[in-house]
Amino acid sequence: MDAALLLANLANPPVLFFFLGMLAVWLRSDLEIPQPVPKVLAIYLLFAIGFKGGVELHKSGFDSHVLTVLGVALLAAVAVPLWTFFALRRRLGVPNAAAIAATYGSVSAVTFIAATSLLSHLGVSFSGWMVAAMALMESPAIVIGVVLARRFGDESATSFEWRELLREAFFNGSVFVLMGSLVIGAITGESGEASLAPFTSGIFKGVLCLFLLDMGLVSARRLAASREIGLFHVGFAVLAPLLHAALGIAVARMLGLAAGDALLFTILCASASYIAVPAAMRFAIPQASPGVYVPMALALTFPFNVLVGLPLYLAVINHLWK
Amino acid sequence: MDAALLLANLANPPVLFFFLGMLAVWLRSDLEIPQPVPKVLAIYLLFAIGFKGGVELHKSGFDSHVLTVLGVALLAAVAVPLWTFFALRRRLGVPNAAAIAATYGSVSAVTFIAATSLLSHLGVSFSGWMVAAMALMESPAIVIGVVLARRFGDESATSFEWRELLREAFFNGSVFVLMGSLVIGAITGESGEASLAPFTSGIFKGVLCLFLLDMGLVSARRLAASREIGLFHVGFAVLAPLLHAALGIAVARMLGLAAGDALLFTILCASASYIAVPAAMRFAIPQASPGVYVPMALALTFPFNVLVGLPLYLAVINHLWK
Amino acid sequence: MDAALLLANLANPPVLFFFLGMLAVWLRSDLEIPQPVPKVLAIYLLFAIGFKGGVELHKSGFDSHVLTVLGVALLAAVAVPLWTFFALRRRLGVPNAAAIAATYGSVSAVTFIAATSLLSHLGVSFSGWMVAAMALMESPAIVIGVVLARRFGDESATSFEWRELLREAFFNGSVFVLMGSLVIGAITGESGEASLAPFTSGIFKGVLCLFLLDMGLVSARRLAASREIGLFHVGFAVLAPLLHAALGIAVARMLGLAAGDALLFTILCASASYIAVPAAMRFAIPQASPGVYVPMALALTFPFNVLVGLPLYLAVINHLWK
Amino acid sequence: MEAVKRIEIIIDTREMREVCRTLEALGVTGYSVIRDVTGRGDRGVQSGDELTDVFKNSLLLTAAPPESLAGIIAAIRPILKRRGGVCLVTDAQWVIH
Amino acid sequence: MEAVKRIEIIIDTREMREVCRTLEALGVTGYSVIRDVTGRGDRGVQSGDELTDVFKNSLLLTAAPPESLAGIIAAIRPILKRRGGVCLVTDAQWVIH
Amino acid sequence: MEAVKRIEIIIDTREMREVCRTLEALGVTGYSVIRDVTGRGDRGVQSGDELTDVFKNSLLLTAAPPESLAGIIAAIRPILKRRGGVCLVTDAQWVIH
Ligand SMILES: Nc1ncnc2c1ncn2[C@@H]1O[C@H](COP(=O)(O)O)[C@@H](O)[C@H]1O
Ligand SMILES: Nc1ncnc2c1ncn2[C@@H]1O[C@H](COP(=O)(O)O)[C@@H](O)[C@H]1O
Ligand SMILES: Nc1ncnc2c1ncn2[C@@H]1O[C@H](COP(=O)(O)O)[C@@H](O)[C@H]1O
Ligand code: NA
Ligand code: NA
Ligand code: NA
Repeated sequence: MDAALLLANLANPPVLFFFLGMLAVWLRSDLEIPQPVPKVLAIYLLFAIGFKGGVELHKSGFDSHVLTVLGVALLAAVAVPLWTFFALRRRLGVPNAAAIAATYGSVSAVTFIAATSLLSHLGVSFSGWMVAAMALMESPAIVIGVVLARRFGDESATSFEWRELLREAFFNGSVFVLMGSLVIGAITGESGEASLAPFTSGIFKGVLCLFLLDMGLVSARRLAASREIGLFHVGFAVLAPLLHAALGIAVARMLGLAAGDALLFTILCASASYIAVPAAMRFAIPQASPGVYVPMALALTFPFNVLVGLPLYLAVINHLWK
Repeated sequence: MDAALLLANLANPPVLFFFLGMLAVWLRSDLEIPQPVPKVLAIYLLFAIGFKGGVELHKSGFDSHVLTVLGVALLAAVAVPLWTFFALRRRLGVPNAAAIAATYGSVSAVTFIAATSLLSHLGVSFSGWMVAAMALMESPAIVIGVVLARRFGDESATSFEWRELLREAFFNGSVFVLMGSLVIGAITGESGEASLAPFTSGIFKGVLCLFLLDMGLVSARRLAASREIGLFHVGFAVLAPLLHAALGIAVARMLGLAAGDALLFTILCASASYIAVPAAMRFAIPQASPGVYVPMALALTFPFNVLVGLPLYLAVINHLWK
Repeated sequence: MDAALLLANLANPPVLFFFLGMLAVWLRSDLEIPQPVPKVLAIYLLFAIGFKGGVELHKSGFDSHVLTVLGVALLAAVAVPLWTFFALRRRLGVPNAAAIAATYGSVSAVTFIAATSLLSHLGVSFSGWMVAAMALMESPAIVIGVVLARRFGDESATSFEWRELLREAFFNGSVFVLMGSLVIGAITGESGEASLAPFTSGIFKGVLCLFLLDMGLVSARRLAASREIGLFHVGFAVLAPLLHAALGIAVARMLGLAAGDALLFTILCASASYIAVPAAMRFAIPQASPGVYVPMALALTFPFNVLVGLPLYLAVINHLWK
Repeated sequence: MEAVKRIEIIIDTREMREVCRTLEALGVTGYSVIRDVTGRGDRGVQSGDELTDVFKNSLLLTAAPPESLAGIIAAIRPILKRRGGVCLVTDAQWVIH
Repeated sequence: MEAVKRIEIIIDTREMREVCRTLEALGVTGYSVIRDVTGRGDRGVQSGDELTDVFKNSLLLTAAPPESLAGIIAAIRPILKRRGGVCLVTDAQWVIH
Repeated sequence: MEAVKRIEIIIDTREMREVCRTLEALGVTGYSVIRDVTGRGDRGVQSGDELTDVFKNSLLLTAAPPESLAGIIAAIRPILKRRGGVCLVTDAQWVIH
């Protein structure tokens, strides 16, 4: 069961292209997808997934089930950074613990998209409005991380304006595009969907392949260059997603989510942010080392989730749900 | 009627994304579509619309109706800069008046595309060969603006070669791609259309959304930064399109254009150029202030036409035509 | 027959856009497709053609016919640089002869893609696995060129590590993407094909048009700027593809290839590399002049093959095969 | 030609806006910015290949009259202290036009 | 090492071609150009985010023998006068190879 | 402020990795790289419009203590000899923070 799913995941083109990117770095190929194209591909993916999620929301509406799930997702985005911070504080110091807490409390949109791609690949249905849960879970951990850093750390060292931080947390480019596309999708509904489908759905999986090829390149490069990463960090970067996934699965079961939605909820808990969070941390907790929290999320947790985590979590869900 | 059309326009995804881009600047999000990607998106849009127009021309041929409309379009592109120059000369001085005359005499391809998108959204048909009218109206105003600046201004100050100017007016990148694609579309006809349709039609509206997101960002930024713009300029930037649209509608009525074509002809008259013209003006009339004529076209007239003008002009046309 | 095919080739949109790009340079338009977008378009094309080839290979499998053709392709990639080197050595000196040998021994993926586009345009079928032949023919000529330069030239002048060179030859970005996509296509087969088709097939021809527009620009610019190119180089750049094509057609006939595959095999022999090879030559044979071997391949042989060669070779094949 | 100080500041792309605001507040009316600069320094490698502008630098160049140098440095130094980066000063001649 | 003048010209991207032609006409055989430079100067902000190269600068750098400096400045100054931009000159050492 | 040597190396983009490795081996811990530089020199025009990084230069800038200059030049010169490119050295002041 497990092995079959693992294979099915590995035979999904986006995952294969991710692996191809990592291979390119290991074989020291000079392959690159030059900037700023990957940035625009990321905007495209957020645009497409946000828009499609908005259209789904238009169809389903905000019933009590949807609202409950969104509320619980928000709670998870508050709980994860809190426990993470207190678990790491002794060992890594307040600034790094706070930054890692924010990183793992927030979510990785690309991992979420990889999860939807796996579900489509396997023909498992899921609710488009789970994108709204993702959008809600991006920002809170940033604010919590900074509050913790100031409360328990050297307050004078974090000189910044709250206005700036809140803007960074809630209006940074990726959150903004995702949220905006979600709202536009919800406004335009089926008519918008029909006219945009070739762009937002037709070429989606192909663009995802190209983007994951780049992600494979970048994450393997970052892994090779990460000198500040020790065994403890590696352990955390692999165990934290497993733990968060276990909790996510338990909560999803209690909420009565269907298998597809359960996987999406689980991956939101288990993934770590390497886009929105680092930008905010660099600005608000400059004493924390980006050479630690970025490679943990980007070069360890992300590949782990994409290559191993997704099929594993789904196997567990399939086992429990049936 | 008016309000319904206004709402229909505002519910069209490209317009919503344009607004989202402006919102991002007002909320001080760091969202951006990094250059040079927007440049390439613009080339794509010109390529697609030119090609499709050429295919239509291949189908319809140049009958006397088409030729008449093209001839009148050319006349409009000569008349608008002439009256604009003499209206503004006293108040703004010869160089700025000439540059603004060229700006408003030429056309905005993106506004034209937004108009076709509104028509498709509403299911109103239009003739693909109107693209040829747009192509014809891009360049003449540039030449007229420069002639006026030299005739009435300080001739010694405009030292440049005519060869260079004509090349700038007729062979600048955007005119060239539009014209070239038009010709290629006309050569290849239906067979070319079939093989390119997923690219030129399928993903077109989606790319337009992304592009207008960027246009919203840039035009809101330009509005915020425009310190040389006074009330007079704002008034002109809103009233000129209204006046030119009224004239355009009158002419379209006399020509017996169908409603869709009438809107396209109207928007060609009412729109102002912020791509081809500024490049030429900077070069040929360096005494004119780009800080005036660019924000007028890009940050005032363009959003006005896209958000308010298009549904307004169409409402008037619908009213008169029925 | 010949003339009809020439016209059919010239009416194929990608070829027309290539010509449009050249025209832009001749008319001194400022049109450009700004970097790094063309680089990413090239990656897209290699990705798409590699993936589709891999899927075909998945369907057909490696039967003895396929293996024979691949083996002969490899032989051709060894034979062409050998004779080229000895033919040019006297006249151009060892380093330039070796670099040109590598250039003409390797292949141009874009020319290959243009050939598939011509075949689709004419409705002639071809085997997707010919892409594997192209992938095999990219690298050997590089190694052979360098071996010849060292064997017959000043060995001390070519100080480099073999490891680096082999990596450059076999793992450079374009070879890597092509090979990787081929393998991924072969792994995922029909299921992958279905989900990626709108990206790899739907928009393919449109992207090819845009890319060839850029190739037209670059190759015309390079032609205008090439001061080191003499009549001898021009002669070689036109006669070599004719000769190699003749040999290719003869071999294809002996192998019993179908007409479409015969054209692809022929164009692999007749085309010259301007992507993978220059990078390797610059590094491994720095005494050779990139101002010679790059314009020969990019500004002479490439346009010759695309505009004249392809229809000519196909006319001969059609004549012989029927 | 006029003697000026050529001041070059390399710093995180995300901090560049603050640097520009600081300079403008000091009355600097002319400067140029190169946005895509990678590098290596005390805070590690800035490889510029990420999706955000974290790990990317920008370079600002301004030619300023010698008497304004002290003020500029006093204003820039705290930013560099907090955010990293370098500031180099060279003597140059400005071609008056 | 050889003493040279390090000349830096920042000007509209669209004017850069003319600058290069002018330098080549003077016999300058080596220069480098950085194309995407934003900035602020007498003629306002050049933000580089537009669809055309209007509102974008380029930077040209050339190391030239001291004796050629006067000629270069004389040729460049009228362009700067007409089109704006700056030209800075620094003393530098060229590493001969 | 501290007196430093401002060293600027313009070379093929593909050679830049070797230059960086060389500098790091000499203990240089800080440098900046601008990747997209076109130019013209003894080996012709580098127009930067190709699909590979052939025909494109990069510029490296490093501020180094004066005593390390000789070592850096000795290490860089052979690369320039083999691969072309230029290296300029200017006196500068480093703003200590
Ligand atoms: N010695 C140096 N010379 C040139 N650039 C430097 C130097 N040191 C640091 N930098 C640049 O400044 C950025 C930030 O430096 P740091 O704060 O020391 O990490 C680096 O990424 C480099 O781009
Ligand atoms: N003092 C300065 N230092 C550095 N760059 C400058 C300075 N003044 C102007 N520039 C650059 O030159 C461009 C044109 O200047 P201007 O013609 O004064 O608007 C500006 O956009 C800046 O990029
Ligand atoms: N005198 C110079 N000043 C500035 N840059 C130069 C100069 N000479 C050469 N370069 C740059 O160095 C690159 C390689 O030079 P070369 O090896 O002489 O062809 C050129 O493409 C230019 O970008
Ligand atoms: Na998480
Ligand atoms: Na107009
Ligand atoms: Na060949």
